[in-house]
Formats: sequence, C-alpha cells, structure tokens
Amino acid sequence: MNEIVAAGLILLGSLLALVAAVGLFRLPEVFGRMHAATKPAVLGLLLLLGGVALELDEWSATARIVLAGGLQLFTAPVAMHVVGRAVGRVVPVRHEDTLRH
Amino acid sequence: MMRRGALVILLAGMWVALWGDLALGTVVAGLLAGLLVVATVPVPASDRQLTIRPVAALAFVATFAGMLIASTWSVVRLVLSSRAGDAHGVLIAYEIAPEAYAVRTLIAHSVSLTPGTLTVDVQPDGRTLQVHVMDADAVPAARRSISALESRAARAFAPTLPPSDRPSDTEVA
Amino acid sequence: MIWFFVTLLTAHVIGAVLTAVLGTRLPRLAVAAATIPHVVSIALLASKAPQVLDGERLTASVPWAPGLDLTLSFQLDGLALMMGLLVAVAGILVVLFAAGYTGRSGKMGPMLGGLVAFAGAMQMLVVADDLLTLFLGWELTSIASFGLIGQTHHVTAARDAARQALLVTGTGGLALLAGLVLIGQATDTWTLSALADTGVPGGAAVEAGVLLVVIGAATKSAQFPFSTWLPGAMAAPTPVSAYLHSATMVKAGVFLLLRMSPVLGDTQTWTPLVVSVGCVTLLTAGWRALQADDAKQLLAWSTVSQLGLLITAIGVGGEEVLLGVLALVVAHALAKAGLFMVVGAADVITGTRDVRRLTGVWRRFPSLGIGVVACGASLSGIPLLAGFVAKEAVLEGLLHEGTLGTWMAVAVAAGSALTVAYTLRLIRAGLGPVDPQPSRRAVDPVRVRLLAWPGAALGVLSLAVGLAPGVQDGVVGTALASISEVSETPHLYIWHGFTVALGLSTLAIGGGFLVIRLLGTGHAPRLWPTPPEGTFTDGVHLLGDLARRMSRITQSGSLPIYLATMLAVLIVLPGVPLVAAAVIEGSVPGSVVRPGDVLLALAIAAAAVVTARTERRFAAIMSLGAVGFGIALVFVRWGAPDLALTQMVVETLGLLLFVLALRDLPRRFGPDPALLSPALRWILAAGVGSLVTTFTLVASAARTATPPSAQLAALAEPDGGGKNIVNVILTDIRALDTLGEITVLLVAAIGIAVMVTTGRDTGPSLPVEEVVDSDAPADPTTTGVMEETR
Amino acid sequence: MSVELLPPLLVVVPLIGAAVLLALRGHVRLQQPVSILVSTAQLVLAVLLLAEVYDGGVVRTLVGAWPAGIGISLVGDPLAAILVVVASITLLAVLVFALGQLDDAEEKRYFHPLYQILSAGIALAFLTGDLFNLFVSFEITLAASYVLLLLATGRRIIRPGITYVVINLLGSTLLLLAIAFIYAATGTVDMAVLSERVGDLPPYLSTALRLLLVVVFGTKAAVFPLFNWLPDSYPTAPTAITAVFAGLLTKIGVYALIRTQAQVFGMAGDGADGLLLWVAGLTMIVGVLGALAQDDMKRILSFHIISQVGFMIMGLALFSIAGLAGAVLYMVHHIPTKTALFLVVGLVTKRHGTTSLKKVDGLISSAPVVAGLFAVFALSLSGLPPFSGFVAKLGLVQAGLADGQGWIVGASLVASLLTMVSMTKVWNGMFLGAPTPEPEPPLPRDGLALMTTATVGVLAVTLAVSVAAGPLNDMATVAAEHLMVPTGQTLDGEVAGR
Amino acid sequence: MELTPFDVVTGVALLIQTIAAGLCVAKIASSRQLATRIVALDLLLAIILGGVAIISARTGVTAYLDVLVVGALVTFIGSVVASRLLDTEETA
Amino acid sequence: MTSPLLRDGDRILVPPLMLFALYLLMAGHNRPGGGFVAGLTVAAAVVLRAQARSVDDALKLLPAAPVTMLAAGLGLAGLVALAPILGGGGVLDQPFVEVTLPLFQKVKLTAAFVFDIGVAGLVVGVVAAVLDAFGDTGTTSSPAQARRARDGRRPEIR
Amino acid sequence: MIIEAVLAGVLIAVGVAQLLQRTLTRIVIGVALIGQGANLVLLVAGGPPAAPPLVGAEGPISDPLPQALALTAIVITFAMLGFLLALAWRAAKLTGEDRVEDDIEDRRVAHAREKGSTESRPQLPRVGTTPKDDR
Ligand code: NA
Ligand code: NA
Repeated sequence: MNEIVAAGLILLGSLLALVAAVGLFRLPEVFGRMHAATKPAVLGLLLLLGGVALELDEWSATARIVLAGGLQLFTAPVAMHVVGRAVGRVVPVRHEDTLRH
Repeated sequence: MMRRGALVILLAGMWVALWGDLALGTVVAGLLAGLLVVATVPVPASDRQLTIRPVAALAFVATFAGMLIASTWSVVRLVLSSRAGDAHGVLIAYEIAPEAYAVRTLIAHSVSLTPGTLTVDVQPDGRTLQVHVMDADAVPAARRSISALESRAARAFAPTLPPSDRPSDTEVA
Repeated sequence: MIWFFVTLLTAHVIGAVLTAVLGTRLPRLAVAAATIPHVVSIALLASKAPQVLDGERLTASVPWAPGLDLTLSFQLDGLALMMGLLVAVAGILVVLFAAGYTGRSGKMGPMLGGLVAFAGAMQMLVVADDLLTLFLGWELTSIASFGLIGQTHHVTAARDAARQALLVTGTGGLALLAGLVLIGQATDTWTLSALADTGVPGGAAVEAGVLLVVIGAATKSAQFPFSTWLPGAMAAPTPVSAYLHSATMVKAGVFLLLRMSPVLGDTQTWTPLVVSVGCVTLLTAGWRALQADDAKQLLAWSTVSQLGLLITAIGVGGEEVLLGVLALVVAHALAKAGLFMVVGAADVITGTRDVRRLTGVWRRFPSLGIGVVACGASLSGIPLLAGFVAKEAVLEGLLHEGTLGTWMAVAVAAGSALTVAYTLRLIRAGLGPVDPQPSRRAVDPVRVRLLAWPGAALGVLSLAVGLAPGVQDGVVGTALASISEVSETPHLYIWHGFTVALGLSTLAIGGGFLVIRLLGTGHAPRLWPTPPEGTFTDGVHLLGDLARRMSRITQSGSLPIYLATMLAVLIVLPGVPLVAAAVIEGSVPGSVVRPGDVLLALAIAAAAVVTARTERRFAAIMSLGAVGFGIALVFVRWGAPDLALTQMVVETLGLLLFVLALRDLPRRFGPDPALLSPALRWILAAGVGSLVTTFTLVASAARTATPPSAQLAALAEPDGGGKNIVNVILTDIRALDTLGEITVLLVAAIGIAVMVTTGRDTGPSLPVEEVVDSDAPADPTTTGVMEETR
Repeated sequence: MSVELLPPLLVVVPLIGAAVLLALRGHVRLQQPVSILVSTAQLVLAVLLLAEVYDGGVVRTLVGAWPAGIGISLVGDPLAAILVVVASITLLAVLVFALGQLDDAEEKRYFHPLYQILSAGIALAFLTGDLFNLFVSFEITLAASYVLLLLATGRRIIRPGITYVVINLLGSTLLLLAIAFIYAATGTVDMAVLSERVGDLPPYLSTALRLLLVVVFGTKAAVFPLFNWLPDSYPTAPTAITAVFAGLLTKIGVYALIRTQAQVFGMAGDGADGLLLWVAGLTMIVGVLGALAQDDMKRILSFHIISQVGFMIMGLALFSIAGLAGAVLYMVHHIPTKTALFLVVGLVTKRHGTTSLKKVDGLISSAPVVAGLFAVFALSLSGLPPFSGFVAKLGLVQAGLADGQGWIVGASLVASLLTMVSMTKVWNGMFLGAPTPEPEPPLPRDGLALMTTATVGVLAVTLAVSVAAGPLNDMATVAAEHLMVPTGQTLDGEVAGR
Repeated sequence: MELTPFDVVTGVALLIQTIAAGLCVAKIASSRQLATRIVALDLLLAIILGGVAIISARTGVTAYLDVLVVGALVTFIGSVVASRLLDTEETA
Repeated sequence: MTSPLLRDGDRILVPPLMLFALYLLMAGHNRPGGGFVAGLTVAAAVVLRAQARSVDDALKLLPAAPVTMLAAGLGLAGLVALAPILGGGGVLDQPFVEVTLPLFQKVKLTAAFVFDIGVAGLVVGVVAAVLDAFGDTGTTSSPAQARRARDGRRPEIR
Repeated sequence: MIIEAVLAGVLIAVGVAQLLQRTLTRIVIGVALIGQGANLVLLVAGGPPAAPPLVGAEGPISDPLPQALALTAIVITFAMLGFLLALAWRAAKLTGEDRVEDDIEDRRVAHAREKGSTESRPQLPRVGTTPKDDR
C-alpha cells in the first residue's frame, strides 16, 4: 500500500515537473514562465519527496527529506523573485495603469 | 536573547534531523552546534519581530497548502490549454497593511506560490510588493486573495500590539 | 710524472689569467706574464728531453669519469716533445711581436691572455695520450681561437670570421669525437700509445671512424673542402695569425694525422682519403694564393697549400716520408710565422697589406727584408734553407713509395712551383725602389724594432737549420720513432747528391719563376669558379633562413594550431593502432543498457552540444551548468554520493566564477576568426571523442586484476576510523593527494586574486623586464603590416 | 630520524613553509629568511636521501602506513634522489637570485609562498610512486608556475599565459584520462603494481597506453611536435621564474617519460624505442633551428631547452643502461646550467632592461663578469669540454654508438654544433662590439650583487658536475640499472594483491 | 533482476523527469531572453534534485538524501548568482 | 540596493547553511560529506550573503581574512601531516582514538577530522578570496579595487 | 557503462571542438567539458555501478578509489578553470574582447629576413629606433 501511494506521488510529482517544463515553452512571457517554474515545480517536488519519504520509511531519511523540501519551498520563490526583480528593473513593462493602492 | 535561543533550538532540531538520531548525545551535540553557529555567525538585525499563534498558524498553513494546490492546478490548466500563448499578465503594486509588515517576507513568498500571482519585487519602502498577476482580467480577485493571505499570516505570526510595548514573544525571523 | 703535465698546463692557465688581469695597466708585466708559461714549457720539456731522446715514453694519467672511458692521460714522446717545443718557441716570439703590434692600444691584455690560453690548449693536445684527452685539447684550441679571432670585436668581419672558424672547426671537432669514440669502442682501448701497439681491427665502424677523424683533421688544417675559413680568419690581428695560422692550430690537423697514422695507417680508407684531400688542397690552394693581392690572404692560402702538402705525404706514409714531414712541419712553422710577422709589421708601418703597394718596404726596413727573404726562401724550398732540406727529404721519401709516391712527388713539385711563384709576388714589390712618398705614419722606432726582429730571427733560424740540418736529427728522429718503425738512425741531409728529388726541386723553382714571369705584376686568373668572399657568412645566414622558414611552420604562435597538433598526435599515435586493434581483436564489456540512462545521457549530450552551437555567451555557460548537474545525477546513479555532492557545489561555484569573470563581455559571441575550419575542428573532435570512448571500453574489457576496493572496504573502518570509504581515502589513505589538491586550490585562489586586483591596466609601472623586443607591434592589428611586407 | 620520513618531508616541509610565508605576506623582510630556510631544509633533506640511496638503495615510504598498492607510496630511488638534490640546489640558488631581482611590487609578497609550493610540487613529482599522485604533483607545479608566470602581469603577458595554461590544462586532462584507462585496465594507479600488470594486458592496449603517456608527458617535456607552446610562454616570465621553468619544469616531463617508459612499461619490443628515437632526433634539431631563427637572448635559450630535451629523450630511447645513465647525467648537467643561463639573462636585464640582441652590445667590455659567466654556461650547454655539457653529451654519444645508432649520434652532434652556432650569435650580437650605454635614467642596481652571487654559485655547481663527472656517472648508472628493472620487482614482493 | 511495480512506475517517473530536463535544456538553448534561461536552469536543477530523490527511493540508499539537501541549497544560490547577470542586460 | 526579500532569505538561510556545513564536516568520515563539501557549503553561505548584501558583509562571516584562511587551512593540514612524527609515526599517518564520553558513548577522534577542518577552511578562503577580488556588483569595481581607488595604491589581497 | 563511455566521448568531442577556437569563453567551456568527460571516464573505470561505498552497505559496493580520484580531479579542474577565467577576465579588461591572438614575437621572427651581418634584422617598419650600425 505504502509503495503504491509512494509510486503514485512520485509519478504525479514528475508529471508536474513535466508540465512546468512544457510551460516554459507554452507561456509567452518570462513572468508567466516563472509562474510555471514555481508553482507546479515546487508542488511536484514536494509530492515527489513525499513519495520517496514514504518508500524509504525511515526517520532519518524523512527528516532530511523534510529539510530538503522546506528549503525548496523557501528558496524557489526567492530565486524567482530575484530573477523577476532584475527583469522588472530593466524591462519596460506596461503596468502603470494597473498600479493602484 | 530569546530570539537567539529560539534559533539555537531550531538549529538543534535541524541537527537532529540531519543525523536522524534522537539520542541524547545527538540532541546535546545539536544544541552545542546551534550555540556555536549562533555565537559565531553574524546575523543582521531586523526591524520585524514575529510571534506564533499555533491555531492561526495551522489555519495559515492549511490555507497556503490549499492555495498551492489550486495555483498548481491553474497553471497546469493554463499550460495545457490553448490560451497559453495569450497569457500576458500585468504587474501590480500591493501595499502591505501596517499590522502585516512584520510578516512581509512570508506574504511575499506565499504570494509566489498561490494562484495567478508572483512577487517580483519589494519597493524600496519595504512595504509595497510588486506582484505579477497572470490573468490581467483577474487583478481584483488577485488582490482579494493576497489580502486574505495577508490577514491570515498576520493573525498567525504578527505581533498585534504596537512595537513600543511589545512583549517578548518567540522571535524567529 | 703527473706533476710534469699538471705544471705544464697550469702554467698556461695561471699565465693566461695573470696576463689578462695585468693587461693594459701594466703592459710590461703582462708581456712577462705571457712569456713565462712558454719559458716554463721549454724548461720542462728540456728537463725531460734526455729521457725522451733516449726513446722513453713518459706517461701519466688521472681518471675523470672512468664509466665514460674518460681519463686524462698524457704522454711525452718524441712527437710531443717536438711539437711542444715548437709551440713554446713560436709562442715566445709571437708574444714579443704582439707587444709591438698592439703598442699601448689597450688590447694587449685580452690578446696576450688568449694567446697563452691557446698555447695551453695546444700543449694539452700535444701531450694527450688518450683519445678523449686529445679531443679535449682539440676543442679547447677551437674555443681559444674563437676568442682570439674575434679579438677585434668592434669589426663585424672579425666577429663573423670567428664564428665561421668555430663553425667549421666545431663541425670537425664533433666528427672527431664521433670518430674517436667509434675507434675507442671498437678496440676497447682509449690510450693512443696502446692503440699504436695494438692497431685497429677492420670493419665498418672503424672505417667510419677513420673518415670522421680525417674530417676533423681536414677542418682544423683548413683542407679541401673546408679551406675557406682560414683566409676568413685573417681578420684576426696578425700576431694571432702568426701563431694560430702558421705554427700551431692549423698544425693540429697535421699533428692528429701524424698521431693516428700508426693506429689507422693500415685501414682501407686512410691512404686514399688522406692523400686525395691533401693533394687537391695542395694544388688548388697554391693557385688561390697566387690570386691573392692581400699579403695575409696570400699567406693564408699558402698555409693551406703547404698543409695539403704535409697531409698528402702523411697519407702516403713510410719512414722516410714521415721524416721529411716532421722536418717540414718545423721548417714551415718557422718560415710562415716569420712571414706573418713581417707582413704584419709592414701593415703597421705602411698601413697596407696589398702586395702591389708594398713598394720598397723591404728595402726601407732591412730587418724586415732579411725576414721576408729568408723565410720566403725557406718556404719556397730554396737550397741552404730549412725548407729545402725538409722538402728534399719528403720528395726523396715519396719517390721510394711506389707509383703513388711518384705521382705525389710530382704533385708536390707542382705545388712547390706555385709556392715559389706566390712568394716571389710577395717579395718582389717590396724589394723595388723605395716609395718616394714616405709613409704618413710616424711609427715609434722602438716599436718597429719589436715588430721587425722576431721575423728576422725566424729567417735567420731557418737559414741556420737549413745549413746544419743535423741539429734537428735528435728531436725529429725521436719524433719519427714515436710514430713509425725506424729502421736506421734518421738523418736529415742538406745534400742528397744529384737525385731525382733534386731535379724535381729545381724544376719547381724554375717553374715558379716562369709562372711569375708570365703573370707579370698581376695576380693569377681564376681557373675555376671559386666562391666569392663571405661565402661562409652566407652559409651561416642560409642556416638562419632555413631556421626561420622552419620556425614559420612550427612556431605559428597560434594556440588553436598548437592544440590541433597535439590532438592530431593523440589521434595518430595511440588512437589509430588502438582503434584498429580493437576492431580486429578487442572486446567491449557487456552491460545492461537502460532506457533511463540513455535518455539522461542524451539530455546531457544535448546540453553539451548547446554549449557549442549557441551564439549566446550565457546560454553556453548555463548549458555547461546543465551538463555539470546532469553528470551529478549520473554520479548518483553510479553510486557515488560524495562525487555528486561535490559536483553540485562545484558547478554552482563554477557558475559564480563564470558570471563574475564574463559578465562584462558582450552577450553574444562575435564571429570567431578561427584558423581552423569548422570541418577540421569537428573531425579532430570526433577523432578524439571516439578515441576516448574506444579506449574506455577496451581498457575496461581488458581488466585482469581486481581493484583494491574490497580491501579498502575491509580496511576503512578498522584502520581509517571511518565508514565513508571515499572520505577515508581522501583524508587518510590518499591524504597526500588531498594535501596537493588544496594546495592547487590555494594557488588558484591567489592567482585569481592577483590577476583581478593587482594587475596593471596601463602597462608596467615598475621596472619590470621587457619580455620581448618592444619593436614588435604590441597591437595585433599591425600584424597586417607584416603581411604586406611578406 | 627514520629515513622513510625523508620523502614525505621533502614535500610537506615546503608546503608548511608556504603556509607560513603566506601568513607572513605583510612582512616581506621576514619572508626572505624564512623562505631561504625552507629551501635550505629541503636541500638538506634531499642530500640525506641521496646519501641513503646513491649506491643503489631505495627508500620507499608507504604514506600513512597503508599497504603498498592501497595507499600512496613515495619512492626515493637513486634517480629520484639525484634529481631532487639537483632541483633543490637549483631552487635555492634561484631563490637567492630572486631576492635580488624582485622589486618592491605588491606581487612580491606572493612570490615566496608560491615558490615553495612549486618546490614541493617538483619534489613530489620526482618522488611519487603513484600515477595519480603524479598528476596531482603536476597540477601543483603547473598551478604555481601559472601564477608565478603571471605575477608581474602586464599587457603582453596575458596571451602567452593563456597559451601556457590551456596547453598544460589539456595535457593534464589527457593525463587524467590516461590514468583512468590504466585503472580501468589494471585496477591500480600504483606504478610498482602497474609495472607488474602491464604484461598481462593485450599488447595493443599496453602499446596504446604507453603511447598515450608519451603524448601526455611529451607535451610537458616539450618534445617534437608538441613543443611549440614553450617558446611562446617561457620567455615572458620574470627571469628568475623562467630560470626555474627552464631548468626544472620540462625536466619533470622528461622524468615522467623516463619513469613510465623505461620502468613501468619497459622494453616491450613494440617499436616505442624507435619512435622515441625519432622524436629525440627531431626534437634536438627542430629545437635548435628554432633558436637560430630568434634574435632575443631569452627566446634563443628557450628554444635550446627543447633541443636539449631531445638529448634526454635520446638516452631514454636507447633503452640501455648506458643510454638511461646518459639521460640522467644529461639532466643533472642541464638543470643547473640551463637555469644559470637564464640567471645571466636576468643580469643582463637588470642592466639594460632588455635581452634583444639588437639593443645590447659590448657586454664583454661593460660587464666582463656577466660575459665570463655566459661564456662558461654557453660552452657547457654546447657540449664543449671541459664543461659538464661535454661529459653529459659524451655519455649519450657513447651509448648511442655502442647501440649502433649512428644516425641519432650524428643528429645529436649536429644539434650541439647548431647550439654552439646560436650561442655565438648571442655572443657576437650581445657581448661583442662597442658597449651600449645603459638606459637613462639607469635602472636600479640594488640586488645586483646578490644576483651575481647566486649565478656564481650555480657556476660552482656546474663546474662541480663536470669535475665530479665520474662519481655522478656512477650514480646515474646505478639509477639507470634501477630503471631497467620493473618497479614492482624492486619492492621485496610486498605489493598488494600479490 | 526482477522488476517490481514500484520500479516500473518510478522508472517511468525518471523518464518523465528526463524529458522535462531535456525541455529545460532546449529552452536554455533556444530562448533569446536571459531571464527565461535562468528560469529554465532553475527548473532544471529542481528536476535533477527530483531525480536524485527517485534514485534514492529506487535503491533504498539514504546517503543520496544529503545530496538532495546540499542541492536544494546550492541550486538556489546558483539562480541568485545567475540573475546577477540580468543587472547588466540591456534588452529583453 | 539589494532586494529586501533576498536579504531576508540570507538572514534566514545562513545559520542553517552553517550548521549544515558543520554536519557535513563531522559526518563526512562516515556519510557523504567531508571537509571539502563542508567548506563549499560555508562558501555558499558567503556567496549568498555577498549577493544579498555586500562582499564586505559576507567576509564578516569568516574568522579571518581570506588569504589568512588559505594559509591557516594549508598550515593546519600540513601540521596534521607532520604531527605523528612526534609520536614516532610517519607523515600523514592520520591516527585516531576512540574515547567514551558521557552522553555521547563512543566517539572517534581522528586526525583525519582535523585534516578535514584544514581542508574546509582553505576552501572557504578560496571562495572568499575570489569574491573579494571580483566584487559583487555589475561593472563597478570590487572592494579590493575600490580600496585601490581610495588609497591610491595597489590593493593588497585580504 | 557503454552509455557513459559514449557520453564521455561526446562531451570530450564537443569540448575539443570548442577548444580549437579563438574565443576564450569557448576555450574555457571546452576545457570544462573535457574535464567532465574525463571524470566520467574515471568513474566508469571503476567498473559497473553499485551501492555507495559506505561500510555496512548491502550488496556490492562501487569501487571507491576512482570516486576519490574523480573527486580530487573535479576540484583541481575547478581550480584551474577558475584561474583560466580570471585570465579571461583580465584579457577582456585589457583588450575589450576575449580572443586569443597569435604570438607577436613568433610572427615577427617568421617574417624577418636575414640581412647584413650576424644578427637577423627584420624588414619591419621600425618605430622609434633607427638601425644601429654594427660597430
Ligand atoms: Na647587440
Ligand atoms: Na591511518
């Protein structure tokens, strides 16, 4: 049972990674691609790690997997932000009209 | 002081997780390691202090998890749909409410992992997020969603009292 | 006995240093210091003369590098005694002459010092009893002569001449070395005296050795076809010419052949080779002497010709001939040294050496006249002089040596006719009426005396020896005994009676007068095309051109070409044979091919290809990062977590480095002005790539021994104290590697820091040395200029 | 002290010295004595090692006391010991020279640590008995030399530096590949074990491995046709650095060639000797012809290095005891002599700021001591008696003729002749003639005395090599005898896995 | 060697990951925008980490999890460093 | 000015990175890790701080100037190599002792660990030296270059 | 194993192709790729893949020695690459581009002609100096 769930999670995580990669091509803007590279990618990796943790079924392994997942959860948005910030600074984006408080 | 203590404990927890061994020796070693790191690694000061309210925190985590799944689903749909090629978003500015200032980073992160929005930058004032919204027509919805996250985060972690006579809460970030 | 030789040689070393040091500041002392070694030589030789004349051979040796058959062995036998005395006596006279020649011009120190050093080298050569000791002395004379010929180093011609001389004699020296080693190895005997007793076996090695030894001798004695360096060397100051180019250095070749004649005389190559070299030289150089107007050139060619005569005779060999040869060596040394000095004196006094313009010189300065007439007569073989006695003995001997000897006697007579002719040219103008316009040079009479009397003395000596040839009998006879079987007590005669030899001599003298009659005052016509002046310089320059042409190919200065060469060698050398063998008999390790691995490899390969194909700099860099992280995954797949860890961190920091270093460069690669076409590059790339793959597979399949991994696993914990075997290897088993590795890191870090922070952008601000010629255009764009001039 | 400590100490002591010197980087005055002390210590250790093995012994250190074949072994055999001694002497002399030559530049403070690291790398290269460790030692020497080469960075030095780095980097990577192939085939990187296992390999594979190493080490040694990087990079370094490069770095390549070809792979009758003989001949001739084409003293001398490497390869290619001994003796002669010639270059540079034959004349009048030094070293390098070069050349000539390889002897003699010709080019072009006035304003002369002293010191060494040719040749012969035996057989059968 | 269903499924997952990685490489190669390339690289590194995790699960070797933690840390730094380049980029 | 969010990331991540480095260093002898990777992890923290704030801030994470770290790292490794000689051993013997401490049971104290500390220190020094040299912002000069501009002399490497 | 061997070959081939160009960045990438390929070969040299070489691992372990060697090699290659990059940086600072030009002295010598006396005199437009007479 454990193994089936684990396999499913891993497969699902991989598929999400694939979608993220496809998103790089399908989405026309760098910001859109950043959406793809964060949300499905992070969730995909988390699912995948969950599956792996289930399969390994070991405290020390789970602890390290949690650590890795947490790091990914924390760092992925920061990384995208850093990229996005740099792009935003140098690329003229039409956003004045939507910029409201 | 308390803040440093919390950091030591967090690091000790991480230490134990890394060794994967809950033996006393490991815990003690973890505390020592945490102390060592805290004592030797300069951590720049912050003007934002956090507290933890367990129930509200759980609520925030639940909301966040739900939003992460929803956002993933929306991206998957978008990528696989025929509209993908027309997905031109807009940048909006979002000013963080004063009481949520302390949880700015958490909000910024969460925004990036929730549907249709992505934090691009923080304005130099430190209080205004620049957010990319995927669907140009859904800006008001996005604002509402950010606002919801903001209030949940603030309820979970932000000190509600004015900064001057704030009690020494558990300080993390 | 060793102290005899040590004293003999060190006297020269000390004398040379002392002379050079005293030099100009204390000229008198310098002259004394330069004379003393010769006096010491004479005294030493005289002290041992009785024993040597009694037929004793005094030897001594010091081991140097026995493993290389290198021993310093010396001997004092008749030949050594004779040559040694010749070197020393001529040395004294030359030193005195040189003192007059240089005056107080400041060149005295180096020149006299050089002469003494040279004399030392010559003495070493003369007393050598070991093939390699002989070579040692031989090469030392070459070096010393290089210094002496280049003496007037402000004159380009002198520098070039010195270089030519060294080139030619150096070639000969190396040939000699090879020849001597061949002979030594063939016989396993390295001492001359022992070789003279044992002789040499036949065989190609020894015959080749003979050829090489004769080449050596021919270069030193300026024999055909190596003659031209000697006339070139006349750029040297006259005292040097008088010493080196008459009495000593050029005689070294003759000496070598004399020394080797008992050893090599019976080989097949010896006689034909030596005789033909000598004979051709005798006649051609005689004619060249007749073409010369410069008195020194005339004397130089004369020397070449006379040495040819000697060598011809040595080639024919035989007791009587060799006796004549030895006497002629002495006679020629006296006469030729005298002539050089006289001509040099005339040069100093009148400022010219043109034989046509020396009008009345000999008459104006009778002491010069005595010298030139007496020495010239001796050289020409006019009766009553030393030269006549010697030449008669040679002719007499040759006529007793069968057909070859007879023919060679005729050749010698012909050569002598030429000698008479050019000597007459040298003497004639000077004996004419004194130039009504006195020389503008005012020469110090003391200096004139110093200049003139050594030549005159040599002339008188030539006459004395000629009148009483018996005085040489002892020395020359003993010398003969040391190189030849002696059947009866050798004796030199002033009068052999009316013999064929005398007839030939008479014919020669008459012929000489006839030739000069026909020529008038002019010089002889060119009978065969001779290389113009400076041919040898051209030769050196030709070599330079060859070198430059070769450098242009090998030294393109282009990194891509160097790399391509290296890779091409890699493909050809280990690659081609390996791939061929692998195709024929090699095997490939069997292993499971899993689709995941294939896909992963494809992805990595694709990323690699992107690095090469993209025009965007940072796309290339990021693809490189992708390759690296992909390989980290391969490491995980392969069971190497430590490697994967390291790879990931290193890749990240590598990315950092790339970004830091290249962030200011243009985003796109510009056009690459590659020297190598893309096709060529990819062919090389494919070659190297397939080589690596094949090599990996073939080597893996060939594994015969088990690696020590099992032992490592067993030892890691008990002996290394760790469970992570890789880490135990890194920190313990192969900690030395790790120590080296961190050292490399440290150096690289310092290098990067120095490169980035302390480099000078605007050229050196410190007195750093100039690396290459700063005439070279620093700006690469100016290479276009060079293209145009090509 | 146990003799087994000597080989590792020869490496570790300079490394610690480098660490100390680096820590002292702000105190240049303090660095100098420390650096001298470290180099002297290395020399003393080297001499102690040689004293132990000169008559045929071997000091073999199993580093970390791990069994042979498992850990790294350092092997102080006669060849290694001789070379380490010669290298240490040379390094010490150049260090003294450099003390005089270095100016007060900021870079100066990094010279000493890097120099000691270079020393450690050189010692390790000579001593290691492990192929991968040899790779590491190469990298140490190369890295240190890269940085030393570029310490005095100027506009024009970058390009040659790149050539040097890239070529050597490719060479190193090829060495790494070779080691990987060797490990794949034999499961060992220990030279001793390897020498016993190559025989089990299919012949084509062992030949291919051998040739791969020829290419790798041939590049380091700068043999034909892999030499062209050398004259483009060496002359650009500060003279003291070039002197070490010239004397020692290529010799490491030669050493590695000798070690692997003679001892590890041995005479296999696979034609490698014939190939190497051709390589030797072409290297000698092409190198010296290259020198003839140049008109800068430093470049002429750089091309000579190539030619002289050819002589050493000739000794190796003869694959006889006499030949190998000749090669060893030639190295012993070449290292100090070549270094010394570059020191002379430094002396000229100190006076005139250039080494172009066209710009400097008449040194014999203006600097007779320099002229005398040059004359002796040049004659020695040209193989003229009575200097060390003659003895070294004689050994090779003897060996070649004894083997019946007349043509290579002929080539070597032609090469010496051309060496002499090119030396006379320097002599005529730079030392003779009317003296060139020194530049205005005159270059600072401080340190010149120290530099001259160091050069005279090396002169004494080269003269000693000549005088002691007998014992040295005996030592070289002992070393050669060792080389003719596969490493594994000299180890008392204590090889792992046997 | 017998294949369990888990092996098959995770094998398929690895294949999918590899394809996704290939797409990222393709994007790095084809994109004209530096920012997109950085995004693609970041995603690629996440995918590789996923691959490491899957291999760990398939082999049962927990040692690879350390690689995972280190990877999560350094890949972030890689993206941050790469985005430094954007500071000087002139055009999109 | 750098991003506030990145600065927050730096503040949050650097202490765990350091702890993780410590873990890698100590676990390395028995698990994947070791001094090299530990050093690189510290270096990663240094890089992060340099990116988030400034190189000068980043260098404050280190106990000493980069080049001093280099010297200390090599010196420590070298001394560990030589230390066994004092006990009559050989160079790089890398001995270890197993001691039983309260709380920790058996603990192996290995020379290899000290050696690894040297390695780690040196690796940190390498990355720090490079960062110091190149600086942290686009085309402007590095801290070292800035020092040169300020002091009007060639800067020394820290 | 075959896959990795082929991959190593491909990496090295692509590296070589870039090494032979003049653009320094390409050369650096080439060197890096060749290094990656070499490390891969080193890994393959240890034999087929197996469990990580940790004491107590189940089943056969992979050969730890090549791993240790590869690790050392990775670090060394990284160090050298870093240095090469610093060179590239410097070259770019000096010349504004990252090209490897030909050696100037080689070209000068190659185009010089032997003329006059002992020394070779290039027939180059000589800037700043007039040919000095020989004496
Ligand atoms: Na000159
Ligand atoms: Na140990």
